[in-house]
Parts: sequence; C-alpha cells; structure tokens
Amino acid sequence: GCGSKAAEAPAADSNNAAASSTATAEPANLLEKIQADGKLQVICEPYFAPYEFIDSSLSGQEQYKGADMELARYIANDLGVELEIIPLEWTAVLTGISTGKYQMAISGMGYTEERAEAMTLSDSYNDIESFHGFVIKKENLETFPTLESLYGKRIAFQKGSLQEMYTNAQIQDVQGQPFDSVQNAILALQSGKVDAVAVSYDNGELFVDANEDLAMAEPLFEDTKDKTVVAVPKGETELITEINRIIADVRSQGLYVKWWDEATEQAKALDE
Amino acid sequence: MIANIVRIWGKYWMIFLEGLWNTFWIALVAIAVGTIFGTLIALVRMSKRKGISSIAAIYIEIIRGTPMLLQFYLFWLGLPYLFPTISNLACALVALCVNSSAYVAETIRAGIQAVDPGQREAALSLGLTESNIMKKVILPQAVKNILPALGNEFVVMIKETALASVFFVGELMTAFKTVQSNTFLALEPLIIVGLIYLFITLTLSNIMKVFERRMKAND
Amino acid sequence: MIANIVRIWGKYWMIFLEGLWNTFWIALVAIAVGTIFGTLIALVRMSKRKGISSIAAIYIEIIRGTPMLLQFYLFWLGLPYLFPTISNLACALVALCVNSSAYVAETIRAGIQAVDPGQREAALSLGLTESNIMKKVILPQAVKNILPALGNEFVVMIKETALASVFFVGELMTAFKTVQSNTFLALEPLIIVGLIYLFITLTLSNIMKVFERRMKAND
Amino acid sequence: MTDQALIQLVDLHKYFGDLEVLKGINETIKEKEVISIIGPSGCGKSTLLRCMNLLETPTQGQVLFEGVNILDKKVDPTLHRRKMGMVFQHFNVFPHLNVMENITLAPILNKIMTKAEAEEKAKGLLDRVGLGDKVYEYPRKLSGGQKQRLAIVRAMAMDPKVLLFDEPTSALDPEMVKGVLEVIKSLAITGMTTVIVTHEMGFAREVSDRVWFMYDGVIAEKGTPDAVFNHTQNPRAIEFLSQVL
Amino acid sequence: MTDQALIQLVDLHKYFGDLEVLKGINETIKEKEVISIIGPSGCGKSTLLRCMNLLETPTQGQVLFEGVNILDKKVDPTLHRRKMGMVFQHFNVFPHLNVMENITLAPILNKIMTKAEAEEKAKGLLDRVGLGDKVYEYPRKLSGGQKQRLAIVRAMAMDPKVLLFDEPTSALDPEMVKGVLEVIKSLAITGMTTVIVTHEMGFAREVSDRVWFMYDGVIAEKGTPDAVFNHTQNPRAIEFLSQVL
Ligand SMILES: Nc1ncnc2c1ncn2[C@@H]1O[C@H](COP(=O)(O)OP(=O)(O)OP(=O)(O)O)[C@@H](O)[C@H]1O
Ligand SMILES: Nc1ncnc2c1ncn2[C@@H]1O[C@H](COP(=O)(O)OP(=O)(O)OP(=O)(O)O)[C@@H](O)[C@H]1O
Ligand SMILES: [Mg+2]
Ligand SMILES: [Mg+2]
Repeated sequence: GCGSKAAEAPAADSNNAAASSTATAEPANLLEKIQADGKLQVICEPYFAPYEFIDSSLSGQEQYKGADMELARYIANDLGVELEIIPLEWTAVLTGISTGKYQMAISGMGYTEERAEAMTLSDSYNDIESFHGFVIKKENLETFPTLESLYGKRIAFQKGSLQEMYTNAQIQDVQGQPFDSVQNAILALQSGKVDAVAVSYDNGELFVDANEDLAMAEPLFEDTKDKTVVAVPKGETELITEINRIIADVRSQGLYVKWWDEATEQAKALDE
Repeated sequence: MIANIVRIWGKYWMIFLEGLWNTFWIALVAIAVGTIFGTLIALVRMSKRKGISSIAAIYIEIIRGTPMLLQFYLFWLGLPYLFPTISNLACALVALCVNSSAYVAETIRAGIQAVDPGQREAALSLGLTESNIMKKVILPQAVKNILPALGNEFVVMIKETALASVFFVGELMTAFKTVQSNTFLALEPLIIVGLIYLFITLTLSNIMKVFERRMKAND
Repeated sequence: MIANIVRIWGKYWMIFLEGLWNTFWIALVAIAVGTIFGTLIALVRMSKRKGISSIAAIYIEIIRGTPMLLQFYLFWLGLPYLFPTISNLACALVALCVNSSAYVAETIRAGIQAVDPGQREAALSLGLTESNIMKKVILPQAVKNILPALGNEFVVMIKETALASVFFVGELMTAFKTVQSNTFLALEPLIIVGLIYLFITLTLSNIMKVFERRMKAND
Repeated sequence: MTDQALIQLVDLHKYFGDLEVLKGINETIKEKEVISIIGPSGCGKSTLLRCMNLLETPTQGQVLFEGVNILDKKVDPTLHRRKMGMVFQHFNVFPHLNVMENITLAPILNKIMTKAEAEEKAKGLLDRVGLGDKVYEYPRKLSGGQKQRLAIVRAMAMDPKVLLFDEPTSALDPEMVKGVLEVIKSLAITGMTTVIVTHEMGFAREVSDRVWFMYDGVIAEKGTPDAVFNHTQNPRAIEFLSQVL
Repeated sequence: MTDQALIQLVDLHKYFGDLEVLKGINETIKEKEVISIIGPSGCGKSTLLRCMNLLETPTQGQVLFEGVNILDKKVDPTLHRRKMGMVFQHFNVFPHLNVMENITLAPILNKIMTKAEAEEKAKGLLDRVGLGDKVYEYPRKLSGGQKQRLAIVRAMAMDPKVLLFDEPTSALDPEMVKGVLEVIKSLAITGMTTVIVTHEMGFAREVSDRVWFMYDGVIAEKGTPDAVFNHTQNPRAIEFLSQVL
C-alpha cells in the first residue's frame, strides 16, 4: 500500500543521489537533472477523480490512477526515466512547485495568471471541453436555476482552486467556504453546512453518481476558457519545451481522451 | 528571504493579526468551557459510585486516547446530524471544548488529590459535611495546584487550534494557508506565523510564571 | 451505519492495519531518537554554564511554543535545502524526532530534579565526583520517574503522527483519507480509525500501569 | 474522673486488606479520664484512635459512645465526629484560612454557633493557649508549636466531649514541645476527657489516669502510670520502655 | 583528645541572599575531640556543619583543615570531603543500592580500595553496628534506625578523619534512637573526631568533650557539658535548656 511505498522511498532516494553524483558535471537545468538522475518526481493531490485518485486495492505506485497519472507515466516513458508519484494536499502542491521543492505537478491544475507568475506552465493537455459548475442537493434543483439564484449563498470550493477564483468573481455577495479537498466540501454540502460546491463538471458528476441525494445544478460558470496544464518550477524552459512536445504528441493521438474515459469508468467502480 | 518576510508582513499583516486574534479567542473559549465541564467531569470521576465514575473515566480515556485531528473530523461530520445549520467554526469550537474538558478534568482531579489528605481528615474530624469539606477546605487549596496547570492547558489549546485550519476557521494556520496560496511562497509566511505563535505562548507562560511566583510567595 | 463499518473493515482492513503499523513504528522511531537527543539536551540544559544552558532552553521553548503542524510544514519546506532528495516521510520523521526530543528533555530534567537533593548531598559528602554522582546515584533513581513519562510521551507521539497525514506518510489518518475517497463515506472509516487509536493508546497505557506498579512494588 | 463510661470498645478488629492491625480491643474510657497510649511504631495506636471517630471503619466489633454503637447504620458519622475533637501529628491546620477562620469554620458551618459567638469563644481559647496576638495571622507565619496549639483550639471550639491526640508533639522542634504539652495538660486537669498517643513518657506518667501499652494490635499492658512504667512484668513493655526512657 | 587542631573556623560568615545565618564563628576543633552543637531551630547549626565540608560555601572567613584553608581555589572540595564523613537527619542512604553497595560505592569509585578490600571492611563495620545480617538487603527493608546505622557505616568506610552528624536521631521513631546513639558513642569513645548537632541533651552531656550553644548565628555559650548544662549564665541558653530538658 501507500505506507510501504513511503517507507521504501528514502532508500531509493539515496541510491539515486549516489548514482547521480558519480555521473558527469552538475546538470545545467532541471531537464538535464531529471535525465541524469533517471527519475522524475510528480506531485498531485490524489483525491480528484477522474484526474487522479487512489485505488486502494493496489499498492505502491500502482495505486495512483486517473488520466493525469497516465499522462505522467507517458511523459516519464518518453523521457526514458523512472516515475515517482508523490501525493500531497492541494496547497502543498501549489507551493511545492512555486518554491521549487518538487520537479513537476500534474494535478488537474487550471491555468491562471497568478499561477503563470509563480511557476512555468505548459500548454493545455486537456482536450475535453471542461466546464465548471455546482454540486447541490437534489431537492434544491428548483431553487438554483440560474447563477443569480446563487448570489449570497454559502458556496464551498477547494482552497486555491480555479473554482475559488470563479466563485469569487462571478457570484455576488458570496459566502465562500474553502476546503482542503473537494471530498470534504461535498461532505459539508451533504450535512447542510453549505448550499453548493463549486467543482469542475466532470469531477462533480462522479460525486453525483455516487450519492443519490446530490445533483449537478443547471447553471455553469461563464467564460471558463479553461486550460489544464502541467506545472514546473519557474524558469525551467528546457523542461517545459520537452513537456509541450510530449503534450502535442498526446493530443495528436487523442490519448488523453481515452485515458479520461477509462479513468471515469474505474473511478465509478472503485467501491464495488 | 528576510526581504520577502518583510514584504509579506507589510502586505498581509492584517490577515496574520486576524489569525492571531481568532487563535486567541478560540483557545480562550475552549479553555473556559473546558474548565466548566472539566470540573463537573472531575467531580463525577471522583464520585464514590463506581457506575457513574467509570462513565466519566471512559469519556476521559476516549478523548485522551485519540488524536485531536480525528476529533475535529468527528465533530465536523457528526454534529450536523444534530444541528443541520452548524458552521465549521462552531464544530471546531465544540471539538476543542470537548477535548479540553477531558484534559482539564484530569488536571482538576490531580489538583484535588494533591491536597494533603490530612486536610480532609481534619475537616472530617470537625464534623464538616462532605460538600462543605470540598467547598471550604479542599477546592480553595486545590486551586493553587490547578491554576498553573490550566495556564498550561491554555497554551496547549492555542497550539491545537492550528489543526482547525483543516476547516479554515480563520486562525493563524489558516492565515498561513491563505497567504501561501496568494503569494505562492511557503517558508516566509510560515516563519511569520511561527514567530506569532512563539510570541503568544511565551507571553502566556511568562505571565503564568509571575503568577505562580506570587502564589508561592503567599505560602 | 454499523453494517457499513463492518463492510468497510471487511474490504479495507489491510489498509487500516498498514496504517496502524506505520503509526506505530513512526512513533517508536520518534520517541527512540527523541530520547537519545532529549537526554543530551537535558544535560546541556542543566549545565552550569549559562551560555550553553540557555541555548538548550531556547531550543526547548521554540519547539514547545509552536504547534506540531507548523513544525511539520517547516521541516517539509526547510529540509530539502539541506538534503535535496529527502522524502516526505523522512521530513515528517525528523519533525517528530525534533519535537519529541524537546519534550523528552524536559521530562528528563524534571525526573532528575525530582530525585531527593539529599541524595546528591550524601554523594558529595562521600567525595564522589560530579560525573560519578550523576551516573551512579542520580540517573539510576531518576529513571524511575522518567520511564512512565516516556511512556506517556510515546502515546502523545502516536497521536501526533496523525498530523503527518498532511504529507500522506501512510499512517492511520492517511488510511482514513484513502478509504474515505474510495468509498465516499467519511464517518464510518473515521470511527474505525478512532477505535484503532483507542486500542493502541489504551493498550500502551495499561502496559505502562502494570510496569509502574511493578516498579512501585520494588520501592 | 467520674464512673460514667464515655467510650466502650468491644472486641474491636481492624484489617487493612489481609493485614490485621487491631486484634480484638476491649476497653472502656470513662468521662474525664485521661488515657495515654504508648507502644512501638506500627503497633496500631493511630488506627485505634482513628476507629473511635470513624476516620477508619472497624472491620469487626463495636464502638459505643455514650452507650450508642456508632457503627450502627442509623448513626450519622458526621454528627458523631462533632462530639469528638482530634489533634493530629502534623497539625493539619487549614493553610488558606487565618487563625480565627480556622477555629470558627466548623462551629459556623455546622450551625452550632453564630459567627459572633464562635469568634467570642475563639478569642477566649486563643488567649488561654497564648495565641491571643495571632488572631488574624495565617498559619504560614506560625511556628510548629503555635500551629499545634491552634489545632487544639480548633478542636476545642466545637465543645467536644473528648479530645483525641495522635502524637501531638512528635513533629515539633524540641523547644516547642513543652508549650504544647502544657496546653494539653491544662485541658486534662480541667476535666476534659482525653486520649493521647504519645512518645513523651514523662508527660504520660505525669498527666495520665491510665496508660495503655499497645503491642502488635492488642493492649498488652495497662494500668496506672506507676504500674506500667515501674512495675510491669510484660517482657515487651519492659523492652520498649528500656529503649525510650 | 590530643592538642592537635584538626579544624579551625576563622571569622566564618554565611549569607543566604540578604539573610546572615552565620555571624562570625571562631572556633577550633582538636583531633579526637567530641563536640556537640545545640541550639534552637533555625539558629544556623546545620549551616555551620555544612560549611565544614563545603556543602555550603562560606561567604567570608576561613575554614582550616589540618592547617590548610579549604576555601582556597587550589583545594579540590571533592578530595577534602573524602576526609570528612557526614551523617544526615534523613539518612540519605541510596535506595537503589543494597547495603553492601551503599557502603562500598565511594571507596571503590574514589579508588581508595579494591572491591575486595572495601567489602571486607564493610562487613567488619556492619558487624560492629549490628547489621551483619543485612549485608545484601535493600534500604526499603530496613527500619529508620537501621538506615541511620547504615549511613554511619557508609561514612566510616571512607576512613574519614572526622565525622559530622546533623541531628542523626531526630527523624527516628523513639524506640530506634538509643541504638543509633550507642553506635555514635562507641565511635566517639574509640577516638573518632566527632561534631554532632543534636537535641538529645542526655547524650550530649554524656559523650561530649565540649558543648557549643548556638544562638542566632553565633556560638553564644560553650564549655564542658557540666559548664553549659548546669552553670551557664547566658539567658538564651537558660531559656533554651528550660524548654528541652
Ligand atoms: N490506610 C492503611 N492501609 C494499609 N495499611 C495501613 C493503613 N494505615 C495503617 N496501616 C498499617 O497498619 C499498621 C498500624 O499502623 P498505625 O498507623 O496504626 O501504627 P502506629 O502504632 O500509629 O505507628 P506510629 O507510631 O508509626 O504512628 C502499620 O503496619 C501500618 O502500615
Ligand atoms: N539554602 C538556603 N537558602 C536560604 N536560606 C537558608 C538555606 N538554608 C538555611 N537557610 C536559613 O538559614 C537559617 C539557618 O538554617 P539552619 O538549617 O542552619 O538552621 P538549624 O539551626 O540547623 O535549624 P534546625 O534545628 O531547624 O535544623 C534558617 O533561617 C534557614 O531558613
Ligand atoms: Mg501513628
Ligand atoms: Mg538543621
């Protein structure tokens, strides 16, 4: 499981460190370092199906499932390096890259100006036209027919997410309620602590499928020209150029769509 | 880095001070409510009737045997079944109050048991009733043992509020997360928050030391 | 609900047990390393040289004056500057060891100071050297005060590991989050995890009680 | 001393767990009598005293006070204790109350006197034991001897029918002993029924009507001071007295 | 007693903060002499004793031991203490060591004797004080009197030139006192230089060569036992003796 993987990690790390120190001179940039180490570390917040989620029936690196994880594996494969996926909470994912602590985040991260300031972002890899909307209680479907009907309501979102931005920009007088994970936000909705959870549409649908008392609200956020991107530390242009090349490759083959559909099915089947 | 710290403080000091204030009053409410209930629980715990005494003992064991973080989740998930409109902050507060009540109960019990048993015997030999012995002889002396421990518990509560940041209740650790997600910087706001915590806990323990010294001088 | 708990346990018991195991060994490492360093820090703290004694005092104050959660973040952010390839688990472990070393240091100091000063005077009057007094007279007696407190500290560490779940180190609270995200159920896995915590902390404190009783019987 | 029995101990046994500490005591204490209990450490002197006012509950036997068995379920121990004063080795004065409050606490709470009456009485008693100038001091300002005299006054303030003393001078500095013994003597002389556990043999000899020598949970020897101190045939008593005289 | 001065106290002063506890002591203790120090509680007896083996550091003045000022920076207090045994009111035996280990700990650690020698010597001393059958007991099994005799043997095992006793019997049950005093007496008689703070006036009278009466930080009266106990003119001494005799 995840525990034994974590326990093995330090040993693996030190082996790699030893290997890289005997290699050639100091790598000039992160891309060279990754190639020299023969290893790529990717961080994600792992409770965001179908982008990324944990299949607890598996263990080690195998347990990380989802379209993003397939993308990560594809990238590592293409670079000819080993992949290590590291789970973190969402705010830690953001600062993990902005502070240069980690090499790469693939975590359903949407493009924003602020993030582009703090990190180097790739081209969008998500071909699916994705929308952002609200999970609400089924009984409230009539109550919230429009965006305006949500004005002044208690709306939950994941702290630091795109939905937080959209909520604050588009819902007037909103009582925003941040959460560490969408998971917890949905629980808050179910227990009546909030009126709606702002989510990416696809992610929301999974919750709606699993919970009979929930539904997707009619209204969607407007103007969500949303691009899902890979993030690397600021200034790693060589690395991002490589990533962009790989993303173009993935797009041309329509691979992400395929991963997405598979992941959606897997996520639905998780607890059966 | 120091430049960053100064800059972040200059821009976000309001958020940090608000966090400090929230941390402080949340911990204060927790310790106040915890003291009231803790006293009751301690008295029940020391009751001679085995049955009700062991209920209190079990309550204390459960609270002290599980992590605060788990208790936060539990109350956050469970309370809305009883009070559908309860806020995150209220859930966190209840969790802290319940937690501190168990620890305070043990503190009070220890304080009472630390009073020389000879005091109780002398009061008994004078024909005082049990309730008078407790009220007029034991508790007034136990307070001297209990107050410093309560001060300590207050400091503990101030630190425990940090866990409530999982539910963004607006205390210092939430302030850290907010500034972190705004600035994409982590170490700097963390250091600021750490210094604020140190400031408040050290201030409190120094106040306590002065207070204890005064009490000792009266002995 | 009970049906759900049974079902979840039936399906995910492996994950919970793994979480239990991780919680246990992480806490054990923390307390073991913390005891070694804590002893050193306590000795430095009790040194007669004001300068180095106050360094230890400041270290202890800083650790005990800030929340464990903050220390987790701090080591998680700061350690990679020194050890670029350090894992999250290693960071969490270091944070726990550092934290417990400060608390253990105070425990040890209290245990040493609780030894009757008459013991030291008697040893002095026999012409023993300071180091022999510590090794042959004070420490062997202080151990009786320290061991139970160390047991307590172990229980505290077991609870503190829960905070490391922020970095998915695979202990019990991480197990809870994982099962939660797979089942879309929260209260049920939380209750399971709570019971496991209770099981381990109560088991430990009962072992400690037996142990203390044995030691008392030897007095 | 009258011939009226005040306290009767009938086949008194006390166990602590498996340890039998009192092994059948049968004695009578008459009104105005002064009894000294002597004996080696651990023989059960304190336990015997404490059984008389129910600080310990006897395991077997009877304690009759004015003819009533105080072990009877119908007897309220609290009411019984008000008739008996007790003075402890370590004084057990209340440190958070001043001298006056120490004395008047019980009479007022027990509704035996009004506050004014209690204070009046306290002042009189304090003067009598030489603490007239310490009325509003706190115990921390008193010497050991003064504390013990306060404890005696506190017990007296309830107008008890008997005073029990458990080694009242053995925690005192030597130069404090005499003052306390003199107070006890003055009470005994004025007719207060008194039971005193003591190691002060001179005092026991001087003030007692009778001396009990306890050994291993029984009264092994008893009689007038002269009989016990000078003419006992009991080998245990002879050995004990040779150590302490 | 010889005429050789063993300890000389020259203008000895000791302050605790602002409190002057020793106010100028000038005395000489000769080899093989037995000195008893008496006086009321708090007058500074313990402090004076503790200044002699540097458990307290005098604030002013000199302590000469065999002519050497032990307050001199060049004197190692640890080495000095090995020449002086001290016996405390509360015994301070080591509870985690058995009787034999209590005694041999210091001689072995201080490399004065081998283990075999130390044990040999310990056995002899234990026999002498009547503890020959307790060699491997732990202190918790000993009575107060036995503990104090153990403490005396422990001090003797270092072959000290002088023994300091600080109220060695005042924490004992009365029937234990005699045994301990007898051990001290037997040491004094066999020529051990002895300084004893005590409240046992009979003992002081019997064994002392000289008695010092301390009052408020000074030696207010001194002389042979007969002079101090029977013929003193000092009003403080008269008052004190009237309380304790
Ligand atoms: N509460 C108790 N629980 C268990 N044993 C006790 C208790 N109180 C007294 N004992 C035991 O009962 C015996 C008699 O004790 P008690 O205090 O009556 O003796 P004593 O004659 O007063 O001795 P001393 O002169 O030392 O005061 C002792 O062996 C003591 O250890
Ligand atoms: N370490 C200390 N710090 C402060 N004051 C002290 C200290 N030791 C002793 N004193 C004070 O010094 C005075 C003399 O104390 P000391 O113990 O020498 O008296 P003593 O004659 O031995 O009395 P006792 O008969 O009660 O043992 C007392 O007032 C005491 O409170
Ligand atoms: Mg007794
Ligand atoms: Mg003294």
